[in-house]
Amino acid sequence: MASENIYLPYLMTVERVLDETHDVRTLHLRFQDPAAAEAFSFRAGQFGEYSVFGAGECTFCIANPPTRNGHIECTFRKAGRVTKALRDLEEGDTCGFRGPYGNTFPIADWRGKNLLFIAGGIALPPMRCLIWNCLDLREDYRDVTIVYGARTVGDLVYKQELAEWDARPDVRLLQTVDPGGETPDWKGDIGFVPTVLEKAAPASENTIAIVCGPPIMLKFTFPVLDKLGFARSNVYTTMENRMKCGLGKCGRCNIGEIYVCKDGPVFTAEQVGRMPAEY
Amino acid sequence: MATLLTSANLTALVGRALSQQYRVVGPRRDGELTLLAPLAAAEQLNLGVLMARNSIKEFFFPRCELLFHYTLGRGGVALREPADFPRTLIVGSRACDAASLERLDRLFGWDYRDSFYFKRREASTVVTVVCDRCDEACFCSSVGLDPRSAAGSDVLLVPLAAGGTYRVAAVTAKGEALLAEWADLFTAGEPGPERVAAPPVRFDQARAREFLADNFEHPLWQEQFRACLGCGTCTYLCPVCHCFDIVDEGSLAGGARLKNWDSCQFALFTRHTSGHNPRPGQDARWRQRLRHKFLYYPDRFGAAACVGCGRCERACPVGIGIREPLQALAGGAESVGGARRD
Amino acid sequence: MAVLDQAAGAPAPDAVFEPRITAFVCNWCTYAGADLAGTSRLKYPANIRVIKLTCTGRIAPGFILKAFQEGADGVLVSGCHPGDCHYTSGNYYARRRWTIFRQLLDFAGIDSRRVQFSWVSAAEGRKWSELVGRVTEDVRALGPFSAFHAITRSCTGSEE
Amino acid sequence: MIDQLRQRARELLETGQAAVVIGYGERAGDGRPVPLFVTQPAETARLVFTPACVDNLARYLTRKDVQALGRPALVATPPTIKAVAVLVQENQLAADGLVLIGVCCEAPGTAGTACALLAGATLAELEAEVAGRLRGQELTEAALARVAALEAQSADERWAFWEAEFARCIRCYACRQACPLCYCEQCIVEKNQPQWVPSSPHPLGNTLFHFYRAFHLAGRCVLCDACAEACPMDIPLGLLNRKLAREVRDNFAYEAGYDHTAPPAMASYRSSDQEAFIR
Repeated sequence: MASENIYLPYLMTVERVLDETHDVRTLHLRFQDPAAAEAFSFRAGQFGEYSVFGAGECTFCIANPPTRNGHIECTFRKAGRVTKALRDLEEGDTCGFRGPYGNTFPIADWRGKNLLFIAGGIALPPMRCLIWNCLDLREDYRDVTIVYGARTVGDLVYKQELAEWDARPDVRLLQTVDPGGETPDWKGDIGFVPTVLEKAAPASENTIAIVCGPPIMLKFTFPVLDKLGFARSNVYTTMENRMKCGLGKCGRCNIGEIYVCKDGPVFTAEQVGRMPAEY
Repeated sequence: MATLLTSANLTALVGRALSQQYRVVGPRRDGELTLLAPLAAAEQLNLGVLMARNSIKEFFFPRCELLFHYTLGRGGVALREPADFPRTLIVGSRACDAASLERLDRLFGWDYRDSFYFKRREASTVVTVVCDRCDEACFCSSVGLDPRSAAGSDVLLVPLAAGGTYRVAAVTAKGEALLAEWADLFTAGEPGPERVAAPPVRFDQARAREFLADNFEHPLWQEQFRACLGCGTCTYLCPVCHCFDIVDEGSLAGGARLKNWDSCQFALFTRHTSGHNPRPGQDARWRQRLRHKFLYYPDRFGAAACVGCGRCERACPVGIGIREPLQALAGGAESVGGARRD
Repeated sequence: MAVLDQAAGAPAPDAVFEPRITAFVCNWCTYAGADLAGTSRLKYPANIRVIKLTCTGRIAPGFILKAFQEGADGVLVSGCHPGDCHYTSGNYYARRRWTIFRQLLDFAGIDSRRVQFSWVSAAEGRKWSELVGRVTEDVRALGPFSAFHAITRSCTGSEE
Repeated sequence: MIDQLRQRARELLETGQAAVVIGYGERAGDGRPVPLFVTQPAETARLVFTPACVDNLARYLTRKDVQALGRPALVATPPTIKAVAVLVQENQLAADGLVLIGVCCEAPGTAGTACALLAGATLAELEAEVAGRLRGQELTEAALARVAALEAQSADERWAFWEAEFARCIRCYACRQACPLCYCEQCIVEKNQPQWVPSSPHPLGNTLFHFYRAFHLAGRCVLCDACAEACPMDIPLGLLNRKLAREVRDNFAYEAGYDHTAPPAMASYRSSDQEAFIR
């Protein structure tokens, strides 16, 4: 950015609007300034501040992989004032984007290993960036397993991509919905993510697990991974505390001495275990 | 020989600065209340009050700062950035106030640089008047400072026992430039004895730190802070508290994005949209406030996020500050070396 | 509130001052009265933008403040005569609220003529048209509500 | 007097009539009166009551963390009793859900004046006692002198006066937090869909906030001045409160805090209410 104003967003054009579920939507955003698009790069795990002028900013991970750069995708659930305004955007409208911020998944270090992705509900979007990133570099990794759960079948996001991953011989996809959330023709599992994970019992040998979900899911999933023999240093997650600046200034996302926006959002379960219980 | 400045010449200096289009900020009395505020006339400078209610941070990190304007039109969105960072002379800050700037520099400057803060820093000259007295709430000496600490100041004015005159010490190049600009107001002379306050040490910072580090869970968090009302007075008057919110205001046609003070003492500060709140009660919020100031901030930025000005304690509606809780949690200075109270 | 956004467009500097007035009216009496004024071809100034609510009991004082914030120079609030409320007593509660709220505004230095209250029944098309005329003239005489608009603009800098 | 107070508190805790006594204690070091929560009979010796004890402790009765301590006994000054009456009247408390230890002193805030326990035990009895002491004394000509002086000015002068006063507001919400009657789970200033009150401490946000605050207390304010005492910027909130209290009294013959069984002024009406201002 030419300006030294670190709070000044890039102007983005909404290029495409995709409904994932009744309340989850994906936006494809293109940089209005070609030079900015050219200069922009990011890595899996990073996040940004998305804004609707007049409504404010909110924080999400970048949902598309860096291997498919040049634009930004974000997937969000309509929950508050800004996400409602984002949802009201139509193709051709302008919004703002600041980023990329935060640290990244160390995917280069994972070469030659098995990857186990575990996500719940609206937490698949931050994982999707990473999954595609790794699938686009498929030969670098060995077995790829994805465990994804949502409250109901209707709440599963990226249905088309789930089908795509399901169809791939080099990906094992386990889908589950909470009890009561199934439909008559539901083919996947029924049960909470930690339960399904424990039942599937993926091998921990030479495997990196990446877990993404609400705080409560993390609290139940880590012990299952312990039981399966994963070292906590081989388990990664991305934290989501309330954030405003994304720049390590506003003091909101802190967990103990950690700035989630600067030191994270990517942490190992080992690091999370050392944090005070304030997430 | 030393450089001296009489009170009358200090007033004259303020008058000249005003006439040269400086924004001059100093303690200004309005009834019972003394605030650091822009002065309209040199006579408004009032150095008779120990400590203004508000802190100096307001002139570097305003309570409501414009980040940019936006206008929505047919051609899309246009952004316009503010350009007004007035040349400012601050007269009558205290050593604690000035030290807070040096602390804030670290936060606003690490990694990403907050240009708003630093443009205001660059445009400002800070003339600190060393305290000749202190009160019950003062505790700068407990956090490694004292009334003569020069950090953050450009010029120090040290009151002389004889009264009516200050010994002048330029701390920075900016300070020297100020002395040179109005050289005729300063005189050379024998300073004589100085009159500088010596606030007692009220708690042991190292022990406070140790308590905070060791006692994330402790019944005292609830007991000590149950009376806390959950307002933002302490954080907003604190010269080092720096948390903020970013909000948009305006209509479909245009508006602004603003950076506003926010407070870790507010329930909403950390609450997720889902309703989950990582710090659900005032006990957790106070623990964060104290650990942030005396543990996290020193670890990351090398100094406590507290300068001992005592504003929190003077203004708290229910009499909570920093000094008393730390004495209660970690033992006061009088009990340093004695048995721990926990 | 699209209507308010419309009303918020700033006037050209040299134009004759045309006050912008927001009216909050109840559905059952005053709105019907205003409708009658229309179908009866009664003329009244076009300065008014009508916002219809179920009952005067629903008209929170915040609506009035919001109207000023969005650029209104005056506000008119109107509903059913006492005893005629479609919901029996909504207008009685509203009346107490208005009694105090207008005192608050007055004490804060807002001229009482900027916020006016009335009862207009479904049969009083003529009263409505005359009322709008009088309120418009009152507010025209007061001039633009610069004091309030100034504090609104000073915040977002939306002076253009 | 203080012995009687401590004795009473001790009995209440020992007999289990109260689980916590909310009263006044002294801050270590300088003896400033501060709120004190006593749960152990032995700790009742820390209770004090002096003319300097003016905080309205009814503030704590609606706080969930305080309610979690169990049935409270409240050291209640006359304004505190009035606040309890309004809380009961508004169904925020049950009259038999707490014990009141009525206290008063001849001249609150004036050191050295005599303090005493009030005789009444029930809310109704204490209300009557408080009415005997305060009713007719709060909105006297002398108490309203500053209100009257402002009213005598022009509208423009009044606007300028409040503009200057509100300009100092830093939106710390000490006024709201200290008020025994500001118990809303979510304050209107924290609602953002729509944003009725800008959260920013700028002229518009401050003006609207103070309008809302004052109006929400119309017919409810017990004139304890907790808000004004709490304000670090010395904004004369008592002026707004007194002005509206006088209007409520003059228009509806109602004064808040003297009868917890009466219908609240702003939630009731008389068909005969005057309406000279309605066209």
